[in-house]
Amino acid sequence: MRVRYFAWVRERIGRAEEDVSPPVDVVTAGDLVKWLKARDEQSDYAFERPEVIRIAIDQMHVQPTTPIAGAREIAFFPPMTGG
Amino acid sequence: MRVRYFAWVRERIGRAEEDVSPPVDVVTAGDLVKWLKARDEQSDYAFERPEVIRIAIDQMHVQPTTPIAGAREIAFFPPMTGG
Amino acid sequence: MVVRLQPHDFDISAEIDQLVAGRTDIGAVVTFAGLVRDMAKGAPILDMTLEHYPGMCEAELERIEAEARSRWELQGSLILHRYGRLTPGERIVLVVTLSPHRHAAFEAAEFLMDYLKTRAPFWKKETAADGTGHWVDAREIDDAAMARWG
Amino acid sequence: MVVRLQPHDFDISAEIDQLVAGRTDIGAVVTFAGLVRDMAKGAPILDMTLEHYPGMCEAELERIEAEARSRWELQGSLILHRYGRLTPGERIVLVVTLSPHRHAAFEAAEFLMDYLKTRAPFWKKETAADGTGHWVDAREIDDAAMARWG
Repeated sequence: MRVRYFAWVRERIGRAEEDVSPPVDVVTAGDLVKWLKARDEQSDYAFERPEVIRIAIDQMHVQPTTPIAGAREIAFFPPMTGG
Repeated sequence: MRVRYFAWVRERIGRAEEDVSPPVDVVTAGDLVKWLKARDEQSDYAFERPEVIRIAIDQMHVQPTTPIAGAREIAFFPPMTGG
Repeated sequence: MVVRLQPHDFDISAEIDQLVAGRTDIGAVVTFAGLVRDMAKGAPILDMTLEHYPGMCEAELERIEAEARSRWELQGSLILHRYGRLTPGERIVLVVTLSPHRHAAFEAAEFLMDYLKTRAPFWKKETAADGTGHWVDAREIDDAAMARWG
Repeated sequence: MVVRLQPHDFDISAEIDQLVAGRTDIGAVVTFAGLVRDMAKGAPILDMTLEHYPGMCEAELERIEAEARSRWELQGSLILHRYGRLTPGERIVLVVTLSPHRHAAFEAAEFLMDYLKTRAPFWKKETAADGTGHWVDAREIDDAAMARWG
């Protein structure tokens, strides 16, 4: 599954996107955050406050409790500041 | 004192402005409406519903109870419909 | 803070540009433009003539603008109103507000329009399809809109 | 109903003209333009870079616009947002709403801006006077502004 990062999440992780293959016990978007966070130092820094991270699955806003099964693209980013 | 009329008040009276010299017992703007209304048929028609007539003294909105002493210009017109 | 009455049309971008004029401290620009609609009370109209009270109109619009300035943090504003004959689709009025904050700009623009509608001495006469002229009635909804500003 | 993302500037009059395009049934046109301010949290900024999520941005803005259409009687609307590097005084975003009634046009424009601020995937990074970059923090006031629409 394709994972994308934006703004300071992207900067902290050090890349804009990647393909990941999480284990089967990663069921929800929130599980994926925890799994990514545990990978390495940059990811731990990017997700240091998981509660502020916003998540989109296939370009729709979702909650951390949303299951990721079937998702093609999951994005992680800070609260938005457009307008 | 100069009196001015606008919109359908002007059309009904048949002139845009005139100089009038009301008697001393015409104290308020409302008194002036009554005095003008009593003059002739056109004025009676223009002021047939005095309660809808708006009044300005020296280009400021006033109430019928406002005294007219010292006024240079008094205007009568229907409720406004700009914008 | 600008008030202008004129018979001719205006360009919204040009009016904004003049107000902003090289400033870099403005965060929000709200504009309202009112247009002549082709129907009145369900019947088509050919045109509309706007009568106004010269002198008082400018004075009243300036009072309305001063009131808006005292209520909201405005960095500039414009009230531009046309008079004379206008046909459907033409612009009648433009209000522009500039503020550091969008909510203030929105509220002030709506306030200016609500006050203008009920206090600025303008009167509209519409020409119906049969050529007869009809003075537009003041709408109670406009009084209600103004009343909510307290 | 139009959504557009672009790096280059826009002309407000031209955008309005395209939406109105010869129609004579429109009564009210409201526009909101957001500009880059020269100060952030009391300190001057040199420029700002807008990052966005291509694809989701357009989709989200279209969802926001559809929501506005379902709530108000709109005859047309535009959401135009720039991305890339912008300097103080430059336009960032334009919202336009067309309606027979001014109150609907005002409310819908403010709604579009409130929703856009909190739901459209854009992020601003400002460059301070010393050349360092700082991501703009989301403001709680924007969440509160959106919450009032229920």
